[in-house]
Amino acid sequence: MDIKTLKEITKLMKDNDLVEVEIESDQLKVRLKKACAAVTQVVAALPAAPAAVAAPAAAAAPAAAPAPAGDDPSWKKVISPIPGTAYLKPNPDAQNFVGVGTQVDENKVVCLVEAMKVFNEIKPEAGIRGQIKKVCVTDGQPVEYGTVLFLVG
Amino acid sequence: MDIKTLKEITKLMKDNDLVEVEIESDQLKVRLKKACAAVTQVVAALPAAPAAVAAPAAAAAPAAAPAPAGDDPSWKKVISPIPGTAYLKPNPDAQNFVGVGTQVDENKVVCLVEAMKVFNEIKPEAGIRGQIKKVCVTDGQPVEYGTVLFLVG
Amino acid sequence: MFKRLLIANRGEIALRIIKTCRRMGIETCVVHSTVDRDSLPVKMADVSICIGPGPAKQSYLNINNIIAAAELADVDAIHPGFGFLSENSHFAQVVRDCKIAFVGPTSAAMEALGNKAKAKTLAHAAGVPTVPGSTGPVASPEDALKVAHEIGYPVLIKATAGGGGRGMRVAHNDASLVSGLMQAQREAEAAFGNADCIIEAFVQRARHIEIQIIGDTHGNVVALGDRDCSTQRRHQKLVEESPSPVITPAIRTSMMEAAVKLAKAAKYHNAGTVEFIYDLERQAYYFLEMNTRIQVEHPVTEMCTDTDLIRLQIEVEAGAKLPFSQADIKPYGHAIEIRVNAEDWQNNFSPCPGKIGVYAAPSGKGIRVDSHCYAGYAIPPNYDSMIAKLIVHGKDRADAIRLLEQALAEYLIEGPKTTIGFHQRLLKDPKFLANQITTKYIDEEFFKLKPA
Amino acid sequence: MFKRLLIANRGEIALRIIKTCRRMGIETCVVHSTVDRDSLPVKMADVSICIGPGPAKQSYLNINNIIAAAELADVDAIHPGFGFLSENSHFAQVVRDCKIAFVGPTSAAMEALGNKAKAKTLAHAAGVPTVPGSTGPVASPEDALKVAHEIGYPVLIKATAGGGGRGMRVAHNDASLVSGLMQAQREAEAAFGNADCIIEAFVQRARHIEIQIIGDTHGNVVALGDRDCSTQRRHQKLVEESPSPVITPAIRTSMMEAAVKLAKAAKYHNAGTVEFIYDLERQAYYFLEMNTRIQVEHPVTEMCTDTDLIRLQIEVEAGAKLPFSQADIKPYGHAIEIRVNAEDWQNNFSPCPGKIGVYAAPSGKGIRVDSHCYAGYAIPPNYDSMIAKLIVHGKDRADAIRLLEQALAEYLIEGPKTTIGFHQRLLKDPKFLANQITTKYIDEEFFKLKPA
Repeated sequence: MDIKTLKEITKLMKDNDLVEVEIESDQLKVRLKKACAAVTQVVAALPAAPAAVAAPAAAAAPAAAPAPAGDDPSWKKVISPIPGTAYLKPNPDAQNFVGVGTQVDENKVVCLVEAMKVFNEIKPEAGIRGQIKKVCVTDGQPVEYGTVLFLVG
Repeated sequence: MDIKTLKEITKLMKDNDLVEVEIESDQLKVRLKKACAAVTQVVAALPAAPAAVAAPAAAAAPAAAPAPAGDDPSWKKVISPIPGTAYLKPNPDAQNFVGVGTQVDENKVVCLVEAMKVFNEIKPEAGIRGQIKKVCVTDGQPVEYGTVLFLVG
Repeated sequence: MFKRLLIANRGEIALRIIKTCRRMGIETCVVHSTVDRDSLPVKMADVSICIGPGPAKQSYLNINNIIAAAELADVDAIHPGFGFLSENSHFAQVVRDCKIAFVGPTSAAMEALGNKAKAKTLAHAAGVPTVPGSTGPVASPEDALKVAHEIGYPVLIKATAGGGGRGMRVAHNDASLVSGLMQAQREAEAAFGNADCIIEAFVQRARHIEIQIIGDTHGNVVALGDRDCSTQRRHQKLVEESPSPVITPAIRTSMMEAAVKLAKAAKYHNAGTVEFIYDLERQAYYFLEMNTRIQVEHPVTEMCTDTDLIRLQIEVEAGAKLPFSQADIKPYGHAIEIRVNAEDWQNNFSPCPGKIGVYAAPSGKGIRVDSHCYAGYAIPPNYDSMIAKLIVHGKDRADAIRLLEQALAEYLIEGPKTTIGFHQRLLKDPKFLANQITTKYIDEEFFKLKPA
Repeated sequence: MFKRLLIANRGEIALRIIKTCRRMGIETCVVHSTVDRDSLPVKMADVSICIGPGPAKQSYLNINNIIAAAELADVDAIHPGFGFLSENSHFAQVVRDCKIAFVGPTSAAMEALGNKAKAKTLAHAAGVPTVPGSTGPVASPEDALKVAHEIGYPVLIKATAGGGGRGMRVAHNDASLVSGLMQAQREAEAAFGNADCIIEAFVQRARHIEIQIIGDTHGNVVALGDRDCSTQRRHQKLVEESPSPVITPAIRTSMMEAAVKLAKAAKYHNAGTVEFIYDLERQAYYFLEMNTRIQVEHPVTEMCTDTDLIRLQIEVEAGAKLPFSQADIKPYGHAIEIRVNAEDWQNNFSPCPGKIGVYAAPSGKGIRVDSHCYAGYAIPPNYDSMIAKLIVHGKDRADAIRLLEQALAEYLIEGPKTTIGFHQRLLKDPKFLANQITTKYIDEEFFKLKPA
């Protein structure tokens, strides 16, 4: 691994708010850790729902959580613009709007987020186009502003 | 991995606020870790003398201050074992006990620290022997426990 | 009582509401922007929901997302705090239309009292003193003289079409009134195409004194004493104290009665503050405006009356009757609140957002600190610069000032510049200590004096 | 008054002393070990001097280096705080020999009262009740019976050569006393080669109640009320309150008089605490020991009497007369102090040193937090595990408990485990609430009960 690659990784960390990166291959193991880890770790150590398991919001994934290992940092995020309940299909009997591999762009409805009895059609932001690489929510899951719904690459 | 690469990595750490970098390969394992950045910076931001310039202790250099650039990290420190006033010579008209280049060991008096009218003879700790590389205090300077008096290499 | 309450606010007041809810056994849901993710209210609430990015317009003012969050969290009440949507009657209506209790007055009362001109008319009708003057434009110099003789000099000649200080002049006697009026009319005609001028009492030396009221939904309204907020900079309150050290008990009682009268006239319930301007020369008070929400300085009243205003707000909204009558309210001691802001007070109070290093707040008998800050907390640049409200309660004003001096000396904040130094200098200012300041003092005199 | 005072201590009490010195206009110099370099007292003192590495023996107990620091900083007084050298009469003497004022009693008074046996003799001579019993070893069963009939059952048979619970047995009537004495003498002879046994009243159900006193150098001594510290675990105080909820006003007055009598007999000045054991069955108190220094729980007394004990300590040491007489002391309300320690209370209270993440202490009327901790502070493993003392002051005990519950619910400490949970459970314990506990309650019963 050369300095150029390391620089790219640190830029990646900066851009994506990562505090720690660990890369391990047969030949090499690299671990990068950013300052301010203390507070971030404290936050991460908090249960996602500090109380009231019954609260619907409790299940909402904290948007700031680092992307799980295996995700390509170059993938673009499709986030929820509103708190509500995410639905992956237009009605219970229908097929999902999209799945891993579906080609999407800013005109493609990828899911619904229901809030105040209104089903909001969610489309990728302008400029995001590519294949769905990952579906990050389950059907019927409560989401908040910023919750990552899909990764597109 | 050569020094140039290491230097580049440390620059990278500095520029990107990294506190820990670990690189491991078949041939090599490198781990760089920065001091507890947050707290250290806060302390460094404090004025050396929080108040009362007249207070003799105010002038005492904080022992925890990082060694200024240029010092070889392998040099051993001779520290003051007691708060008091450091004197570099046995009496005002005399020569200094030691200077840069003087060969010292645990039997050599390097300075006096006066406390409670008692002039304590300071000798390097057992195991420290070599040449005085740096005189870190001035004659008559107040010192506290841990203040670095000399660097020996 | 409510089961779960959503707080449509952030920072210190969000935390303040959470604390009272905990005491009441009400679960809390706090909404927050992305930049407030690590804030203390988010950590302390039972549930937190992100409603948008940093800019308030897209988060704390985003009615749509807040209502969506309220539905998602299944709350039965919303507390708006102060600022943001707290005086937005449309928001209050939307909340109530969703069958969620809004902790605040009705939209109608908010509109009636939130608009300055409407409120003044209502106050006048209810017999609450407003700034005396001509009922409309004066027809002639004789008319103007008649009004001036009624209300006494100095008077203000004000072009009805003017504003922001333009088309205003002061007259101190008959001669300057007659010539001033003619000049003012000429100027107004030229500048605004409308020569109409009114005559009003000119308050040369003013104190800002306000009355805290609380009403229930059964028609009861009680005044909880006064607060003097005359230490202001560019109309921003810097210090609030209770009781006002410049008015007599009789005037205080009269102001409290006036405030209750106004609230009853508007069928007002929940917490509110009736602001008055107090004319030090005429020793008279005039209605200024009403704030239809809880205020930043409410702890001053809480300290002197042993009440929890947030609790009362929630209780009356749930339908409870006020637990006291006017006769039960006997404020005691002297309370002062100062605002510790992340501002460079020696450089025009310019905001200094940023990360707090070491943070140690004072504590002790008679000392209260309302703050959402902690060591390591980064004050975001998106919102106000308040670090904490420091409130003290002593036997009398001298005792409270002594406590405040101690508390300020103990307050340790590393990182951003703060207004602690300003307050320390203020507490040594002879005019502040002797209650000789007016609302213009900080702007016009304080910084010209050499510190003692 | 002193110009500059050196604090030979660390942590919360060092900060507490700095705060009072600031109020008094006295400069402070704090000594510290290398591990306390980033501590709040070091940041807040005017001058700080490092006196040695982490282990207390080489720093906070290093008399030589502390005196050297005092000379270097040119101080005219030393406050020892509590713990460390605070009850070391040799240290007090060295300080005074250096012409530096020692904020505490004379070495002679410290020695007379610091030694348990000497203190008991002195108390007895001064007419202060001590645990009743035989004046020496009992010669015969008849002697033992006579003593027992005088003091009443139950009695304790105690081998004079025994200790630590060995060679002790309880007798509840004549028969068990006679047989018990014989057995005890036989066992003592076998175990220690000395059959001597004494007979003492056995206090089955005890409360620990202490009297705070303060004396000046002019012979005046005043008692500042009592503190009940019966909630203990392995003789460590967990909760302290004032006034004691189990004694009558008459007994309290009698205890206060006894404490003053003892202090005067020892020519004691400065702050001190006279500890008594209170026998719930006999409704009588007995002198236990005296602490010749300020105590951890002194804020409890400060809250009820509106005093600053650290200030009084410094003032009397500077030669001032006490600013009040016994008649002026009228404690009011009810205060409770609990200790928030970095300990895993569910795992034998094992210490949990380490770094504090988020830290937000409660604040409000009647709430006081004495703490040196802050977010980001790493509690070093070298010293005690105290994070904070949380003190509340309410109208009465119920009010204080309510305040304490609120304050505990608001206390946010991330990082080390704390004893907050223990106190929350204690505040729900029916026996604690009903004042039915003894000093053995936590050790013997509390943890066997299911939490409510």
